[in-house]
Formats: sequence, structure tokens, C-alpha cells
Amino acid sequence: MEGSRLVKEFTKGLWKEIPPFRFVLGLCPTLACTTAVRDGIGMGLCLTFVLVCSNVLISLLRKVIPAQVRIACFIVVVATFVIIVELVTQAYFYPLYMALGIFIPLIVVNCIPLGRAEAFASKNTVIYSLADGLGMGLGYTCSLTALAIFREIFGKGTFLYHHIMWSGFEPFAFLQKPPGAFVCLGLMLGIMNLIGSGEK
Amino acid sequence: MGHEVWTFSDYIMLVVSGVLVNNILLIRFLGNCPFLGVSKKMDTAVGMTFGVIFVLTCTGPITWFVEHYLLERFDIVYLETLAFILTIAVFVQLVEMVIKKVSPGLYRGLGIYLPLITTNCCILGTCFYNIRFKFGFMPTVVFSFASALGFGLALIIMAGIRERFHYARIPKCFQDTSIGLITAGLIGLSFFVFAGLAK
Amino acid sequence: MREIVKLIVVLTAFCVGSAFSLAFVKEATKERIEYQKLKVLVAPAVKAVFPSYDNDPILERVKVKLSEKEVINVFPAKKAGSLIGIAYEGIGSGHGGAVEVLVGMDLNGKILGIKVVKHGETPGIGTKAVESQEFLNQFKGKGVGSKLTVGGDIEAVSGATETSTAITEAVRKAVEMFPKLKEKVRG
Amino acid sequence: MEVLKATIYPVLVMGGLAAIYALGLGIAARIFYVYVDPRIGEVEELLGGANCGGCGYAGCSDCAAAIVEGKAPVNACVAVGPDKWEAIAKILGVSVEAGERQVAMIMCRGAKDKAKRKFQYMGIEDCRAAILAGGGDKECQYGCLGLGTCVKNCPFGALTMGEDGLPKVDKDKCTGCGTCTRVCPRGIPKLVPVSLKIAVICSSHDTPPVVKKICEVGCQGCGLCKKACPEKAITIVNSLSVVDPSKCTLCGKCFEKCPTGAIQQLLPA
Repeated sequence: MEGSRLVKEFTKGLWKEIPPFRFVLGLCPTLACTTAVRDGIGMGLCLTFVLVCSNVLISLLRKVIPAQVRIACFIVVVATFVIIVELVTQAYFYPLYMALGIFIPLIVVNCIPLGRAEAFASKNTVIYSLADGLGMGLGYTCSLTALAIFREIFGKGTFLYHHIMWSGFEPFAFLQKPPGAFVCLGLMLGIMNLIGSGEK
Repeated sequence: MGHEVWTFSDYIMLVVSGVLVNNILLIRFLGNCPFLGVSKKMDTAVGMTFGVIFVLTCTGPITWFVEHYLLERFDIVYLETLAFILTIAVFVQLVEMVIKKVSPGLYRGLGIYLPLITTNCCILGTCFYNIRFKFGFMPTVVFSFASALGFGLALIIMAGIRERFHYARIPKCFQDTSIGLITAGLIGLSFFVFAGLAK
Repeated sequence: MREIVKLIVVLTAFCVGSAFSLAFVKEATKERIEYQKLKVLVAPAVKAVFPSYDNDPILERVKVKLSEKEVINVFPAKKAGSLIGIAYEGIGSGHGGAVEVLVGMDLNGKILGIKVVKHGETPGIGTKAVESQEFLNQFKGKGVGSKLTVGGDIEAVSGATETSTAITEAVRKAVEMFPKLKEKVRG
Repeated sequence: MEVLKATIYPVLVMGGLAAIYALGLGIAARIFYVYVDPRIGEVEELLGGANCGGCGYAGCSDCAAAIVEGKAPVNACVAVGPDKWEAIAKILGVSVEAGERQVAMIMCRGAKDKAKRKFQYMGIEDCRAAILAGGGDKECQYGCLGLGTCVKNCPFGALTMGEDGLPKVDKDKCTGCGTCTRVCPRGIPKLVPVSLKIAVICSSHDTPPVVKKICEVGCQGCGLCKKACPEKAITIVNSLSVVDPSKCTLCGKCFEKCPTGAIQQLLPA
């Protein structure tokens, strides 16, 4: 029973409530950081780290935080982990840090960590919060990666910066541009809905 | 953008750049969650626009002061994220309280959008940009205002289009958010016309 | 009143805790971050100014204190363990702000090569001087004792006089520092 | 020791910043304190939460405030049932005035095969759009266009489009919020008490010859029902018969006389 709930909390983030498709939150990095596969995966993992850590800490402190100032406290906790991620990527993955730029500090206002803190971690025990955070984070990473694979291969003709398309391939540059990101995400969302509706 | 002296035409270019060329929503990708969330109806879109313009024009300069007179002074710029988000959250809550007391009518129109604005990344993002572009005080004020205006412009255009979706036959799987995103892409494409108008 | 006190205590406690732990993380990553930044910004330039070396000049950088406020990074190039030259930055003022030039010197005070690291010159005009290998090669072989002035021993790139002057100024300043730095790095 | 030294400024500055902010908020909360009746929140929890606007207020929280202030009746929110009204009344310490639950009823029987069409409409699937194209494709200018604007807009999913091209109301799901009456360009769905036994299911004010020509099932306003009624419960208003439910005894005489079956006894829900 215990184990099955744990599995459920983990897997719901991977398909049933996969952000940002089923759960339209955290769109800005989804659009901005998916021009290359490396950036997509990097962004996803940064967010996963912040989400897991903040979920665990908030769930540990949930009895201590007074209700009136809980949002402010959540923000401080999330911001702390965001700065840690910022410093660590800067120290060990500098090119990634340069590519993601302003979007690493902006994880703090990405609705996913705050939303999960409010909706889940503040009401559940540590172990479930951990599963929830990990599932949601990995789900987000998968979405970003999928979008990035599509945009990088067709928009640039490369995969992880290696040319993989045939030599005469003309990259579909629109996909690399901001409007291409919107259209691409919209189409993917539509296809997800189509698959999802077939399941019912 | 390391100008020493800012002339009037520089400011005009900055506004053009903020509103049209580098539109914060469509080109810089900031503030997309509320963009899709509140663009279903025109009146909510207008309410949100005014909320963002007000909050951003105030928090831009405030965070500028925090950065230059507090964080830089004590050499703790790495705490920027924490200090900024705290400042914005507190400011928004303060404004909410003041409006509630002083003008209940305004509160009913604008108040419900204020809590949403705290987590609107276009606010925090623009504050970061002000610092990264090494703006002085006045450019900060102007750029913050222009960004908010750009946000509002895109939001209101979007709301106008989305109200028409009622009358369109959209395939079921594309309804709502999906078609919203594609529309946003097409609006973004039209904003490319302005590229080259200003830096 | 009790409400206010509670509010202050909780929020302050959270912020203090956060700042405290972040300061530790910052201290732990400080060295790495500086190294990474230099590696991305300066390493290609170091490669350009020295003909050959086999160490990691970025990792072995030496911080030299010029005055109370000015600290300069000096990158030593070594071959088979022995010092063959040092590289460091000189700064000149160009049309669009400071122009930073990395200058590679051998131990006798001769310039091995120079490379512009950072500038804000107008694309297509000032950048002509930044990119012209012919212009930059003029500095090779000159060094301590050379005049290093535009119109003197250096010929400006036509159409980019201001930038050429700024680069020359940066190199001149760097060369002037050489004797002082050489001692510090050796000792 | 070095490391500890590096923590001094961050801790002092951030701690100070937080303390000042918290103090500011605390003081502001005191200066700008607005008394909010805690009952408003409680009442709002009990309301529908669909912000349907059926109560005539800007939203559920607005309605809750009006109920607590006594400007709106306890049963102002039609979207929730009597048990919720009682709960609200309990919070306020008053009793519920008896108000019957209302449901929507589609006042047209002009199904696809029963009412004539002027032309074939192939435009946008929305009644409001169809009205703009020559006033709709039905000959009858009062009849249901059957493009489902009410169905799409029902916040509770109580309406479905039937095979015959007329919307059907699920009385269990319908909350009587009135959204359908507002969105319908012809105002065909009407709110009626759930216990209503008799109704004239037609909205046409056309004269008898006109109705006869264009619709098999409409009320022509011929007046046969009026003559048949022993209780004088029926009147003809603008070529449409109207039943006064308080006088009607459900004797059934009118049903027999009606040439089109527009006047009907309603089956118990």
C-alpha cells in the first residue's frame, strides 16, 4: 500500500500530470531553453534539483512555518536552492550557465517549485514529497528534452552539436526563432491531447 | 548599451526596443504563464496589464537601489535573486494592503491580479535585465515601463484574438492552450517586422 | 503586536539561514567560478599569444597586487616545467569604452603576440583593427624599450584609427608594467 | 575562520533586509487594516465557485460579500442546492426563505424535421454567428437554431445536443444559473421551477397562419386551449398561449384540444 502510493506520486509527474503539457506551468524556460538538446536537459535537471530540495525541506518544515507568511518562506527556500544551482553551474558547467543565462535565476518564479510547495509539500510527508518532486522534475526534463530534440534536429540539423542530417539539408530556421518555439509547443500539446483522448 | 550620457532619442529608442523589437513576452519569453492564463477574456487582460505596468515601473527602480546601494556595496551580488524576489513579494503585498484600504473599487478591479504578479517572471526578469544591461537610474525606470507596456500590448492583442475562438471550429485536441500557443507564435512572427527598428 | 514579532522572527530566521548557507556555497565555489570564467574568456587569447606551451596558464595564474586596489592576473606559460613567458592584460580607452588586450611577453621583455579580449567598438569599423592579423602582428618582436605609438613604430588600420590607438595604448601600458611583474612572478 | 568571516555580511544584510521588510509589512497591515467579516470567506467556500454570474454579482466572492451584508438573499446562489443554503443560513444565523430550485427548459420543439429552413447554413457553428447571417437558417424567427451555443457555454455540463437538433437539459446537473438564457441570441432556454407540471413549449409570437406554414409543432396562438380550460388559467399573449400554473388543475382538457401539441403536461423529473 505504502509502496504503491509512492510509485503513484512518482509516476503521475511522468505522464498523467506531466508539466508543462498537462499542467500548464513553467512555460518560459520551456520556450526559451529548448533551442539545443543540451540546454533543455540542463534546464530540466536544474529545475529537478531545486524542486526536489525545496519539496523535501518544506515538507520537513511544514509544521514550523506559520500559515500567514508561508508564501514568503517558500520563496526564500526556493530562492536559496536556485542560488546554489546558479553557483554550481557557474563553477562546473560554465558554457551551460552562459547559454541558460537569466533563466537560471528565474527558476525562482517558475510556478512549478512554488506550486508544488503550496499544493503538495506543505501537506505531505517527506518521502512522498521527494517522490512527487522527483517525478515532476523528471517529467519536466523529458518534456524539455523532447521539444529540444525536435527543435535542434530540424532547426539546426544537429544533435548535441554534432551534425547528423544529410549534407544538403537546409535547416528549418523558423524553429530556432522565438515564434517557432510557441508553434512547436502548441503542436506538441495538441498531439499529446490526441493521444490522451484516445486512451480514455 | 554602455552609454554614459543618455539623450532624449536614446530613451525613445529604448521604449521602441522594449515594446516592439524585444517584446518581453514574444521575443524574450518572459511572463508566459499569465500570458496564457488571463488572455481568455478582454477585461481580465486589461486588469492584468495595468497591474503589471504599475508593479514593474515601481519594482524596477527599487531593485536597482537594492542592487547598487546594498548588494554591490557589501560585495554579495550573488544573493541578487533572493533579495530581488523578496523585495518584489513584499512590495506587491504592501500595495495590495494599501489599495484595499484606500480604494476598494480599484481593489475589486485590480486586487485579484496582484498575488499573481509576484510570480510573474517578467517582473523579476526585467529587474535582472536592468542590472545586466548596466542601466543607470533613469534608463531603468524607462526600460521597466516599456517592458510592462510591451507585455500589456501582447496580452491585449492575444485576448482580442482568443475571444474570437468561440466562433471558430478548432479540432478538439487543439482547443484552449494548444491553439493559444500557436497563435502566440504567429503574433510573435508579426513582431519580427520591427526587428532592426532599434537595437 | 505579537503577530508582527512573529512575522519578523520567522522571515528573518529564514533569510539568515539562507544567507548563511549560501555564503558557504559561495566560498566553496569561488575558485572554480573564477577559473571557469577566465577559461572561457581568456584561454583562447592565451593560446593565440604564445606559440607553444604545455601547462595550464589559467590554473597556474598568479595574482599580483599593483597597488592597494589594483590586482592583476598574470598567466605564466611553461614548457617542460620552465617558465618561457608571461601573459597579462593591458587596458586602453577606445570609442566604445575600455579595450582589454592580452599581451604575451617572453622573459626578455619582447612581445610574443597580442590579442584583444574585450571591447565595445563599432562593428564593421573599429572591429577592423581588432580582427586584422596584419595590424596585430606589427607588435611582435617589439617590447621593453620600443616607442609603441601610432604613427611612430605602429601603423594604424585605415578607417579604424581610434581603435588602433586604443589597442596600442593598451599594449604600451602592459609593456611598461613588465619589469615589475616579472620579478613578482619569478619570486 | 576565513569562511565564517565571509558569512558575516550576507547574514547581516539579508537578515536586516528581511527584518525591515517584515516590520514594514507588519506595520502596514496594522495601518491599512480593513475589517473583513470572516463569515464572507466561510460563505464563499459554500458557493458554487464557477463564477457563473447567475446571481447577478461580479463573481462568487462578490456574491458572498453581498449575502453576508444582507444585500442578497441566502439563496442568491442558484448554482448550489438547498442544503448549502441552509449551511449559509446557519453561518448568518437566519432561516432560508423557501425558494424553489429552478432549472432550464428549452422553449422550442422545432426539431430538424419539424421546422422549415430558409437555406442551408454552413458557417461558424455558433448560434450568435448564425443570427448575423440573414437572421438564422430557420423560417421561424423565434425558434432554436440548434448550433449549441448554450451547450458549449453551460458551466456545469447539463446541456447536450440531441439528435433532433434541439438541446436537452439534464435536470440533475442543471443548477439554474441562467448562463444559457444569457448566451442564447433568442433567449429560448428559460428558467422554470423544477416542479412545474405544465408548459407551452414554444417561443413564437407569429400569427396562426404564419406558424401553420413554417412549423408543425409550434403554438399558433389559435386560442383553442383557452376556450377549453375550465379554470381560465390560460391567456393568449401576442399569439402565444401562457398558462398560469397557480390556477391550473392539470385537468388535461387543453392537451386534447391543441392542434400541434405545443401545450404539454411535463413528466415528473
